[in-house]
Amino acid sequence: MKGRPELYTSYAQDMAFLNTRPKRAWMGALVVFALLVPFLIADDLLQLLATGFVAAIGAIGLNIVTGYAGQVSLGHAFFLAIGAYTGAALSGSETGRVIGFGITSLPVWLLASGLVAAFFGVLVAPVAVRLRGLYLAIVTLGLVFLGEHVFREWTSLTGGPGVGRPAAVPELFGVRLDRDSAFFTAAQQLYLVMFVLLVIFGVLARNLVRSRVGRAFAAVRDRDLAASVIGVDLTRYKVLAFAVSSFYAGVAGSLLFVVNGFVDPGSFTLLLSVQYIAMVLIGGAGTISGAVMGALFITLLPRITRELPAVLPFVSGDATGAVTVFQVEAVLYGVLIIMFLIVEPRGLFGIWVRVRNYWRTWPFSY
Amino acid sequence: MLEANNLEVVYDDVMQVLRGVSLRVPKGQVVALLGANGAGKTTLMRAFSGLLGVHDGKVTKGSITLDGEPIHRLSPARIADRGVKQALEGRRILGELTVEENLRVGGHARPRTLRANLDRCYELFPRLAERRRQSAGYLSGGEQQMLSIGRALMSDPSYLLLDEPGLGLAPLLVQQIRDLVVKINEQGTTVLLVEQNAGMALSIADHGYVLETGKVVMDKPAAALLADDDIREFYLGLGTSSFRAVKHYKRRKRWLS
Amino acid sequence: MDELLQSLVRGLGTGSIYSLLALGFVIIYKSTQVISFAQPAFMLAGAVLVSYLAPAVSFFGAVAVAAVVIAVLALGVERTVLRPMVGKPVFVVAIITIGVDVVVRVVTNAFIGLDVRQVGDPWGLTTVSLLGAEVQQRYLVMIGTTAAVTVALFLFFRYSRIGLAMRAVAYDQEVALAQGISVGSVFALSWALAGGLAALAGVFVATGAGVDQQLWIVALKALPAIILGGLESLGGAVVGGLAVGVVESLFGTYQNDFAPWLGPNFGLVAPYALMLLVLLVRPYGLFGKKEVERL
Amino acid sequence: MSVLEVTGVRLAFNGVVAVDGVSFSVEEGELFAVIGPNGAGKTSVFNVLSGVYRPQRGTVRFAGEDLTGLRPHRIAARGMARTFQNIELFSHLTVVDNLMLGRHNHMRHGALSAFLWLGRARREELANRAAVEEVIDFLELEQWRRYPVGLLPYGVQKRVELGRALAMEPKLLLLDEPVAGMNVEETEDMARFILDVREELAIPMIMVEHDMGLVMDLADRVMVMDFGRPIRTGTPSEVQRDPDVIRAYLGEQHRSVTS
Amino acid sequence: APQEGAGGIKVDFGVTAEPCPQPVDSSKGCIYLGTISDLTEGPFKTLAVPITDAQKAFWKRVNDQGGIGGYEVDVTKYVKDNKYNPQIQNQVYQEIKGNILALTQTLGSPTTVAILPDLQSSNIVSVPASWTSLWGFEEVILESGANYCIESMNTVDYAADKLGAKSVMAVHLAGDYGDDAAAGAKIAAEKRGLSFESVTTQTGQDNQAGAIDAVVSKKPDLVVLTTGPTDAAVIIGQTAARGYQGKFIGTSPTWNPGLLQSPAAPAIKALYLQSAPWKAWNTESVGHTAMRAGLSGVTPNDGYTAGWVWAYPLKAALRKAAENKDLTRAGVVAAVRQLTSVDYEGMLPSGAGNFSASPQEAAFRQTLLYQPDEAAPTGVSLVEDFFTGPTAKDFTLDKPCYQ
Ligand SMILES: Nc1ncnc2c1ncn2[C@@H]1O[C@H](COP(=O)(O)OP(=O)(O)OP(=O)(O)O)[C@@H](O)[C@H]1O
Ligand SMILES: Nc1ncnc2c1ncn2[C@@H]1O[C@H](COP(=O)(O)OP(=O)(O)OP(=O)(O)O)[C@@H](O)[C@H]1O
Ligand SMILES: CC(C)C[C@H](N)C(=O)O
Ligand SMILES: [Mg+2]
Ligand SMILES: [Mg+2]
Repeated sequence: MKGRPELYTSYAQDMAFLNTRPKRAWMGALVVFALLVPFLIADDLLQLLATGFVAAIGAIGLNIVTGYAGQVSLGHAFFLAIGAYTGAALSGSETGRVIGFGITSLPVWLLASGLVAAFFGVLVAPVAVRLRGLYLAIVTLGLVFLGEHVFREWTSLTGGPGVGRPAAVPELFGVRLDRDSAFFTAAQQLYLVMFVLLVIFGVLARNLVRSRVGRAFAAVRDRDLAASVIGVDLTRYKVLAFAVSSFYAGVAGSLLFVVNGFVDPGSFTLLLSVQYIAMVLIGGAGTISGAVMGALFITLLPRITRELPAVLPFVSGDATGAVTVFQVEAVLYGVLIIMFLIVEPRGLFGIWVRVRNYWRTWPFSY
Repeated sequence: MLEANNLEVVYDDVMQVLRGVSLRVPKGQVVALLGANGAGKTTLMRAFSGLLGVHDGKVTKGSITLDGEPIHRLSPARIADRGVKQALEGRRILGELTVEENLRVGGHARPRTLRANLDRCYELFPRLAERRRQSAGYLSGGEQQMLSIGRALMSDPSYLLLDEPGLGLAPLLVQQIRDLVVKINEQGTTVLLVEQNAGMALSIADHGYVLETGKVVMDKPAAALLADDDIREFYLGLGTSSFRAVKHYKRRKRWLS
Repeated sequence: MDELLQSLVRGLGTGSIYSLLALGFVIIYKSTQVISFAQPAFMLAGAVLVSYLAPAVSFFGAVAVAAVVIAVLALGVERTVLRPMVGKPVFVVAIITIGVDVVVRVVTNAFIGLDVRQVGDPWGLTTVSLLGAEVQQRYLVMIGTTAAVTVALFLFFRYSRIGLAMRAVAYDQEVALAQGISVGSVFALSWALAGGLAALAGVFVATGAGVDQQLWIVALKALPAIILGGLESLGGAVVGGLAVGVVESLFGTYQNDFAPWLGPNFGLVAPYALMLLVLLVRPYGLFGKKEVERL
Repeated sequence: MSVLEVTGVRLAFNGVVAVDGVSFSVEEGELFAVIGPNGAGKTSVFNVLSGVYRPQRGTVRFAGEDLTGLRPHRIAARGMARTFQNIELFSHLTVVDNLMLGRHNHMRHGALSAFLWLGRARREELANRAAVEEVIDFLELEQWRRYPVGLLPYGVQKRVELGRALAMEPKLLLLDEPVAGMNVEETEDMARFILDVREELAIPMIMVEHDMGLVMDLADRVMVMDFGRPIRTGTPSEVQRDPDVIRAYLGEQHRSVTS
Repeated sequence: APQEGAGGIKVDFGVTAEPCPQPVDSSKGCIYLGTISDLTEGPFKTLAVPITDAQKAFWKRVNDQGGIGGYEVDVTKYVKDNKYNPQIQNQVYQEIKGNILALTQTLGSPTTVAILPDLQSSNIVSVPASWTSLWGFEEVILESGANYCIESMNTVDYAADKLGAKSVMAVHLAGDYGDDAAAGAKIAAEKRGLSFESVTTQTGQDNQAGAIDAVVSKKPDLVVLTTGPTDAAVIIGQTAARGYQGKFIGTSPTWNPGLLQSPAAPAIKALYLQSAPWKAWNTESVGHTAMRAGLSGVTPNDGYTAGWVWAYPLKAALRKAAENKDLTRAGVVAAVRQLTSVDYEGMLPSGAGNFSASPQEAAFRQTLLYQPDEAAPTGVSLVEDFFTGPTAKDFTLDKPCYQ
């Protein structure tokens, strides 16, 4: 097939995961690059990236229910919390103050966290499927507030607010990933593991959304009445979307604090939910790679804004002047999000599409 | 007189849709605008009513004038104030509002004559009067179309741009719309009419334009167009006697070219 | 009985603050279908502004000026960052309002300084006797003000074309434009109104103890309120706000005796529980209309 | 045996009677048309058939089974497909995906096997993709395959909608104003496709349409409705001459144009 | 790997031969200390900013006085905002970790706990801005003054002895700050045979209904308050308005001079006392005088006092390490262990700052009480000088109180 690389000879080829040669090449290059990164940059950045990868898993989950199935959920923080505490309680050790079961094997608690969260997702879904748009959004937000209350009070699970408990203990094949080993630093290990997990969960999600199930989600999102008339069971798919999304949230939640080693029940607030929504929107709703980009962007943004004032001549590095560098950072965070969405409401993915289209039609504009 | 002069319109900064269109809608006339799907008829109407912006469209060249004054830089609200009013394609009724509220929205620019206009509307479409308190979203397709036309009339426009008013209407009603256009035209409203039912449109128009891929390809008095062979075949469908007789090869023709 | 009455009045008092906030949310929602998360920042800014102005121009003068200034600020925000987003997906716009909130709040915080600031209201914590119960004056003022604002808004929307225009804009901006409605003015008006209401609410919150950085959190109480009431209903916003206030207050007074097992301070999340229950029965809130849908 | 038997259906929305006393049946291979003034209740009949509305009275029997009150997706699963008066495509999805959605009920795999894209999921996706390509071929949609349908011209969208219904391999096809808003050429195309469906696939159809030329030309039988009630059912030529039908629906001029 | 620095002192991280960014004597090297504080949006900003300012002045004075073992100290280059959020704390900590020798401030307990394992394994000595009883048990932590737990014991003892209190209620925020104080109050109440109740509350002016109702309905003689200042003002003002006449004694974070202008001021003046770990701004002592000189022009605030006092032990540890010729991180930890007392220049009594003994022996157990006073610069004047109540005196501190 030389010279005509994009001539498909079977539907299998056409429907393959990476169906064009440039896609395969880019993806391959990206993976190789990502695997090299831990040997090139400092540990604190690696930790941040590892957190970003985990956030990306969570964002993919939110994107499934919100971006694909169109059910806007502000309840993600709640499901993240369930995952975080399932993982922490299963793998942690009993200390008299908090419960723990000492099952430290990562795959075990990871899966369990996902499943428990998915269970709660299915539990709330019947209420959720009756609602639309902002009603749904704010009701799921109610979940976050009620959850906060429970996590505040259930101190034997969470350690209580302001005290917290150790996060899940990551052990894989007998190796504690959060401790430096003979070959790698803890940050490198965590980075690699989170990256591999992201690839796995990303591919799984990608498979899901290009299947019958994913199309049904999209149909429910675009026009649910019409979807039901062509044979899509609305309730079933809405519930399923919640379940899958909360499974991802559970998985992400259990991993999210591993890098820090510490979970505070005060972490699971409206703000956290909003950050995930922002990841999905900034990345571009309804795309897996968008969710990943959005998650990395939001995770790295504070770091970027912390570096930025250094290049702005008018702010001193002083912590306590009239205008402090920290105020500038905080304002920049807001301003960057605003500017970004004004310039490209379709998100990072939209920028990518624009760039691609530009090169495709280059040098002809109209 | 409403005029487009050598008008070019581009969407999204890249898609050029109108390529130098000039068109005149003299005061007091009915002008018909024909053209295949995607020719740019709606785009031209949007240019007149100032609604291009909503669709990321821009006038890149040429101008639109109302009685000689350029208006293509004005906001839609200002243009509407001057009496140019577009009845949007595809009904676009406000489904959550009641029928009457929809009509009142249509009369936004003419609060003083609201009552009288409402009455006139209900008189034209008794069906709407029956449904006045109902959410407009529940109306049948044709009822929504009536509402859309009624809403456009609510502001006593001096230039009315009707985009496919006959879509989805029963034959009897299409006749009524036709009569309606004639009547409001007689009452002094100038009409620019886009209609797939070319026979209907030309039968009441003074003048007709044919638009193809963004260019005016024909521009004649309506009667002359009605007599034109090409128009008869491609726009009036008078070539074929029965759909059953349409041959497969004819179906295929487009993809072969 | 006294206890119940006092608890109710307190609930209605704080509830009326929530109502003012909820009205702001609903007004913006009605015209743009966006929940503006910038409301908390405007509320804080309003209170801070009054704390600066009150010594100079008296409390009432300060409130008037602050409401106007915040309205103008909100209008400015609408012009600069929201206007380019007309017609863009509402959730994207909502996230933008979060960005606005961050910026306005950080800047406002810088003006709070190290000391808790005071708004200098004339009521303090003085109480009056009402039906035999001791009730704080300021709660009565809040209830009265909210009632007046509600009536004014109601009349405005009822008798001006703007109310209907707002709904038209919210539903379909292109259609509204085609009817000669100036979408920009409608947006500007709704943001300005909402900003002014937020400022007023902020001042009321601050009459208790003063203005600190955390004052904005109160604004979140408006969320269950608007859902309870139904997103598009002004009346619903008021009722929802009052309901949230009363529920909180009653739980504060009685929960320890009747339902300690719910955990301390359950009253603070009780509005959310109430909201869930209401929506189970009425998916569009108490006064919301069912979404129109047909094939 | 009739494919579809509707008896005594009544549907009202708090006070507004949309459909009342509607009975009819559709035979194997028949093209049955429903016409009537705007708001007569034609679309409402379709909505009752496909389960969007539940009638207050009357029954719908489809292939010998009572469907009354079943939820839409269940009815779809039994082989009833339809198109919509106002295009109801999933506008962000491509033509292929829209058609694949039509095949939703021909696949069984769930989320778990979809995640892995192995075994059943993969097999089903491939097999159904092949089926979809046949529809694409049938309706000559090749060149639009990968476009999000929202970007396609109106006439093509109508065709995609027909395609989605055909992809369901229905036992009965409901067409709600298939040529509304189309120009002469597109109308001819659509007419041809409808005839092909009938001739090559032998699917019985019910069609609602205001284009009398099309209806009178294609339909085997026509039911005329007014104010929710059937006023006349018969062959096109019978119906066309009926004075009630002319008064309520066709108008005087019509006769002169079509006959 | 450790290197040989100026004057034969061993150094590793955060110590450079190059001078500090704003050196007093540019021939000296520089010791970098990190600050992680709540500087913009978090709930403790109004304390955090003066603390940070005071420490800047404190170390400036140290440099003016000749620095430490041939080095000067910089606390301005590595300052980070944690927004009182443990996750952000960890991120910014990781950012500056490689460049600092120790942390002169890490504000808040949950935030500090979030990085504690790393502090331990990296030997980074840290000064927390908070007073929980956990700190006594941590080697790398340099705490000052009585912790919340002990302070509340003293508060209860005082109320029992001087005010005749028979019933005590702890109204507190959830978390170690409030929980620690509540635990101490409970221990004291039990010991003294007083009835005790604990009520948790949350920050937010409209979130105090539960606490207010609890106080009004139970009418305890003493309320031990551990909240933020506006919360405290709401609780005191509203309970008083509803007829409550008992006493409130709040920890230092419950106070802000601005409350004296608030509507609750009359109630606060009548019902409120502040417990404090050390003496207020306007006290006459060497340390206080130096502090006021170093911070001329600021609006007095006891946040400054706290920041200044907290810095002494770290200065002592660095001095000791420099004497030991080992300014490596491990060297500083070792030096901490050798500190039997710290010279607080009169801001805390002698004997304070013992880091070489067990928590039980080393814990500082004295508290002061202040009352609102419009005439005083920070709005409070002394009512009870350093004292240790009987409960605190006998208490065995063998684990953090709140655990
Ligand atoms: N918002 C838009 N962005 C980009 N392209 C557009 C937009 N709106 C229309 N177009 C393109 O412009 C061309 C002309 O469209 P227009 O709607 O004006 O045609 P029309 O003659 O009204 O067609 P129809 O008969 O289908 O209504 C079409 O090719 C269409 O795809
Ligand atoms: N969900 C609903 N709620 C209230 N009224 C409705 C609803 N659906 C339909 N109607 C009413 O029922 C009547 C019949 O509507 P239907 O859509 O069936 O008409 P139709 O015959 O399809 O007309 P058209 O040819 O204009 O599409 C209309 O008057 C409409 O207003
Ligand atoms: C700054 C301090 C008042 C912080 C609070 N004590 C805490 O432990 O978190
Ligand atoms: Mg058009
Ligand atoms: Mg219909």
